[in-house]
Amino acid sequence: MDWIDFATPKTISEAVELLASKGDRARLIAGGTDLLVQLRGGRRSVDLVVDAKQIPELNEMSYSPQNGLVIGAAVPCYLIYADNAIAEAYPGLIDAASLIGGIQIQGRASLGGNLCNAAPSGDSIPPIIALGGVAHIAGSNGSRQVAAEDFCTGPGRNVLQDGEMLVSINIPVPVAHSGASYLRFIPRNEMDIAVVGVGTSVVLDESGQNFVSARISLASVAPIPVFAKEAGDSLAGKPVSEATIQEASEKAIAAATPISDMRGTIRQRNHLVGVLTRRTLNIAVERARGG
Amino acid sequence: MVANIVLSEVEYTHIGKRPIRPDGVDKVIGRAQYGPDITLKGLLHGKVLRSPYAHARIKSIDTSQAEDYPGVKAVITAQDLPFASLSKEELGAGYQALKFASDHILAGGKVLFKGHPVAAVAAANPHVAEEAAKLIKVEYEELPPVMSVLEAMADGATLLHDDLYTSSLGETSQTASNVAAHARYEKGDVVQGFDEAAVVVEREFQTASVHQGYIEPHNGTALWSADGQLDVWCSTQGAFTVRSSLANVLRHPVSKIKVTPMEMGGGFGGKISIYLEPLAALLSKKSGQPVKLVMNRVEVFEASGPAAGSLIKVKMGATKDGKLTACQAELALDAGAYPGSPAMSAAMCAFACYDYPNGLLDAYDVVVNKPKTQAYRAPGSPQAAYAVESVVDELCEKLGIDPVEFRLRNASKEGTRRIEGPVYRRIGLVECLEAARSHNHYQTPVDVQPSGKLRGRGVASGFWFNRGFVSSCNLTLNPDGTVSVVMGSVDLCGTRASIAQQTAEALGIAYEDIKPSIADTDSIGYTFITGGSRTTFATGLATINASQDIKQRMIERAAAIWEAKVEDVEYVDAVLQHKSDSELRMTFKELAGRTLTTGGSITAQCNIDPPGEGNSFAVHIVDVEVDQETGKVDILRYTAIQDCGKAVHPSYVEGQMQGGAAQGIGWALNEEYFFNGQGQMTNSSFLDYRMPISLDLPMIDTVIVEVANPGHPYGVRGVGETPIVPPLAAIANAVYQATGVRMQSLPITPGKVLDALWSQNGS
Amino acid sequence: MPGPTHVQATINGEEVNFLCEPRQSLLEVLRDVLGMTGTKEGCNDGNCGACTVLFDGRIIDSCLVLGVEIQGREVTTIEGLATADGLHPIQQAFLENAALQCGICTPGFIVAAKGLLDEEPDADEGRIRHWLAGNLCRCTGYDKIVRAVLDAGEKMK
Amino acid sequence: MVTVFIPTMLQPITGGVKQFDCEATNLRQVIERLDQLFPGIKDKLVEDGRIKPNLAVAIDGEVARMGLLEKVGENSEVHFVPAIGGGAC
Repeated sequence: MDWIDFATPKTISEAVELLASKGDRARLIAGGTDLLVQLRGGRRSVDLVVDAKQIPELNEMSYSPQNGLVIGAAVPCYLIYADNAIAEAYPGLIDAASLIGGIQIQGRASLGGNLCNAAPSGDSIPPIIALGGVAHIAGSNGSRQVAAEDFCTGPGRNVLQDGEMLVSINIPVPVAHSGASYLRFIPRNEMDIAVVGVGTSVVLDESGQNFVSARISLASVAPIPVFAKEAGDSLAGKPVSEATIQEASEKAIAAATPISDMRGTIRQRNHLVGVLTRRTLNIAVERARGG
Repeated sequence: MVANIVLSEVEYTHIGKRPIRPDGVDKVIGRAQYGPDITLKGLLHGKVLRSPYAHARIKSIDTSQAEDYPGVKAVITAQDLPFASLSKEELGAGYQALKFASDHILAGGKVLFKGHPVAAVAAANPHVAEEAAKLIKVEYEELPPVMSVLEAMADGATLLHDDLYTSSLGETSQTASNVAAHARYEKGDVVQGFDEAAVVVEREFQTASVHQGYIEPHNGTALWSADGQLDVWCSTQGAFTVRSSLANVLRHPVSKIKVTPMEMGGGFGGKISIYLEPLAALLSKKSGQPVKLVMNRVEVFEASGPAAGSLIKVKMGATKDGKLTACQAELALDAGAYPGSPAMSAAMCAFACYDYPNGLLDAYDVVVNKPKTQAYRAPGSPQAAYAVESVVDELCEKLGIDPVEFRLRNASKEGTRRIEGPVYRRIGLVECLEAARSHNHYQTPVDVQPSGKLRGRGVASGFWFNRGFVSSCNLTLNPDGTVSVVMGSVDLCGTRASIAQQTAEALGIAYEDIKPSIADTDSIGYTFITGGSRTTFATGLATINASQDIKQRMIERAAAIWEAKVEDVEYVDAVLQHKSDSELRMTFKELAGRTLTTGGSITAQCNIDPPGEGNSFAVHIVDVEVDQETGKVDILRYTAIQDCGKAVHPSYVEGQMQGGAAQGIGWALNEEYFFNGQGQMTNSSFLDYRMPISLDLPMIDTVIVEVANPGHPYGVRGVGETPIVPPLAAIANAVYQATGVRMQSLPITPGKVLDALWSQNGS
Repeated sequence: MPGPTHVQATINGEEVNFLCEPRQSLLEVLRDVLGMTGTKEGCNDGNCGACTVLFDGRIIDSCLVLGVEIQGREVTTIEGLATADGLHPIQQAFLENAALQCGICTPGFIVAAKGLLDEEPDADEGRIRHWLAGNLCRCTGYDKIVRAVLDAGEKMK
Repeated sequence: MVTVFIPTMLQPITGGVKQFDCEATNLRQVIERLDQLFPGIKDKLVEDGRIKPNLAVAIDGEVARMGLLEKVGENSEVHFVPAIGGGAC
């Protein structure tokens, strides 16, 4: 690995200053599970690594039924799924947090890092999008908010400008009769990259028989995680049925633009989008019904 | 729950028991010294510059910037290998073999696979070495890569080597070719045999390149002293093989090379060849300091030997009542960049489980632009068994005969003549098949899954020769009555225990009183690699023989002490006693305590190349579940049955069977080298080269069938390799039963299963 | 290029001071700087678990942590499990169950198992297989490893 | 008499003869007898006074350890088989 400098700022402003001083030659590190591999493999090169773990805001994790969930960008996955209140309120997010890497990786990797890494296959991104997550960004020109679905701009690229950093991901309060789910397809049973991943969230009416709204997001079927808005919208106001779910699955397939590579073919991936959309919607519905 | 069953014929005091291995404590506390753990005063670290291309001519190499880089102590290229300065005339008949060996270590004129070493650097630390390696400028002229045996064998194919000719048992082709060798074996008349068949099945199968996947990367550390003495430390299956390979490519006398084998983090056949050792040696020679090189995982995948990919055609015919009439196969195995695929052993193994009147085998060793193939657990046999056992399954289906019953009707047994000529001695295939038939797993129907997922069961058998080869050991009787056993066999997975048990059995003393250790090449007689399922058999025999010698010397010593005749003293259950005078009696330990004052130490040694290795057979049963929506195959239940002769340490025998099965499961389902259009491997990590993880496997039940090998006093057969042979076909057969599609290409990935299901449904 | 950084941490219960370059991983620091070679390198990219250590009680891959990141923190390696009184129950269970063959993955498995059993000695086969999914073993097929962890769990209750 | 089995690929030299009986006490003599009857066959089997590296000779099912010096018994069977490399665990 090439030489790097390492800095441990204690505040956001200190971190922003450090990042701004080096432009694209600086990178924030939370778990480091992606960045160190990229640096070692020569796929990324930086001069300065800025540690996110000493900055209080980046380590915040709070949930309240009033304000929803705030997950600091450096909070490792295991802390999220170890929190019973969060696990109960956001099972769709837990689906993803508990399958990123193995237990060792989950001891370090953060959802913020997963989002910033902006891999098309990033497992936590579809559920964050499906749950209406928002990225809170700090930078030399102040802070801003970006919807999760707008955060990734290309493979390994995101909206962060030089000198900007992700502070936290905020996820709204789950409304009554809502449920979410994330599933990915991999050839092994863990420790793998999604051939396809699908995150869905649904809101049902009081009877639990009709969709009020739904959001669907897909991984590994485009250069960035896909927000399949039309697929989710197609369910709004419709009854929960095989036919409506099938229709949404087909719309999800339409939103996918996969390529063929060593992990899967276009045909296989489109097919899996359909299968996983159906499966995740069924799980989300079940969870929304309190199952 | 059925777990591990041992079907034992004979019981012994130590053999067949499950003591704690002698090297166990060091390995569970992290003290054991593996190859990469070594450190020496003034140690430098090396880095290899490798070819980014699968096939290219090297036009020039400029190392000047790397040499000038601060911290760099030495830079080498192929010009530093002795081959560069030797003429064809000087080398004579050995020219081509040395050219291949030398070029494999550091590319001369051409690079023949992505990852082929081109240069190497030694520096104060690995990061500096890596930075400097990037400063070496290499100009390449790209050539089209040849990636499959079909391409390589086609007329007008691009040639990897201008000077490679097809050798066919001494006959050599007139024109250069990518086919390095062709062998043919036959018996009877296959044409007539197929005429007599009621059912004939003919199919073609392909398997991808797969890697042994040992967790410890290749490593080598060397110190070349000013007097020409070369000391090497490395992880290898055979220190003497490393020594002779180094002597060959470095043109350095064997007597000036000492190889110390370190603990070994897995080999499976892949740690026999040298890679880094000669580079470390040359860098040390140039820098005057010790140099260590360790591959990273990408290098292990891209530049150490995978197992051969294969293209195999099989045709088999049987009568209505299920008797085989003819067996024919054509096997092409890719050797990678240099000749040496296990095509011939694949051919010899192909129909080894069957007794058939007519047979014809053609085997081809073919070079392609992949890393040079190395041995991987029963080299060639899994690929061949995948093809043959799939065809057998189809024959059974067509004939309506139970697959175990069919195999029993045609099973090889004592007296069956193999196609290459020799006749089997006592073997245990029939016993394995019978154990399979009566096993709870086979007797229990595959339960149907209510969720609608498809389930099926598959069976397959497998064979490996097992071998003897040369082993050496030195035994020393210590004054406290323990016995040190020094051997040349590297311990891959518990052979210190299995050797100690045999020595204890032979001497009649406690297992704990045997102290096994492994010596460097200066300290013990030549010993062949740990591999070929030979160590417990051959090195075990060496220690048994040496133990007899120890006993005899103890008898002589007791006779001297008692002033008795040697022939009047006997050794019974570790007690020395006079045959007629019951007063004259001494325990093993008592005599040991008196050795230093009655003439000195008692030692014995043995160097053997034993005949009598026992062939090994296995039968595996697997239940799978296939998700027809995703194409994913899950293993529900797995049972491995094998004739192990006498299992010396049943726990480690079971471990071999379970580990081999797990590797076979990986080979069957997910493992493969992906190459892009330029012949570059694209999945060279443990993330994308998907070996089974703990969640992918169930407990693997075993049945050890003990059909004693008459060639060993305790009936030991080798066990390590056969377990990887049956899983590929067993799983393919199970997938067929579940889905109705025959998977004729490995691995059986979810994508392939989906494609097959879609074409079955016509959608 | 500035010089190496001074780091102070607690390793296996003892305060340790060392110098390292920021680019050096914790794995490199343990092996090359501190001479603690019990922690093994299998892949250097977090996919084999051979370098597993406990980091403030939580298992992590030491190849994916920088040496400088352990400033002020606690690390436990395989060398820290056995005491003068003897082996840790997990180590003993690995020996008795023949749960190691070549042994290169063994330290990682034992440390990972400790991370589990310290919290959940009752972990069942499914939980153990899930917990150990990040540790590759190529020799055993995991059967005897899983049995050893079950056995150790019994002893640690 | 020792029975020698001629490999398929050498049968062109023997004019299709598949089996050959001779008197011999070791492998060197077997090959000399063969070569007397089928000139040129020795060159296919032996190089620099040794069995060729890719070849092994099985005598009564045992691979010859002593090369050309390997003893053959009165009723031995001699087969020329491919040399098999070692795999491993």
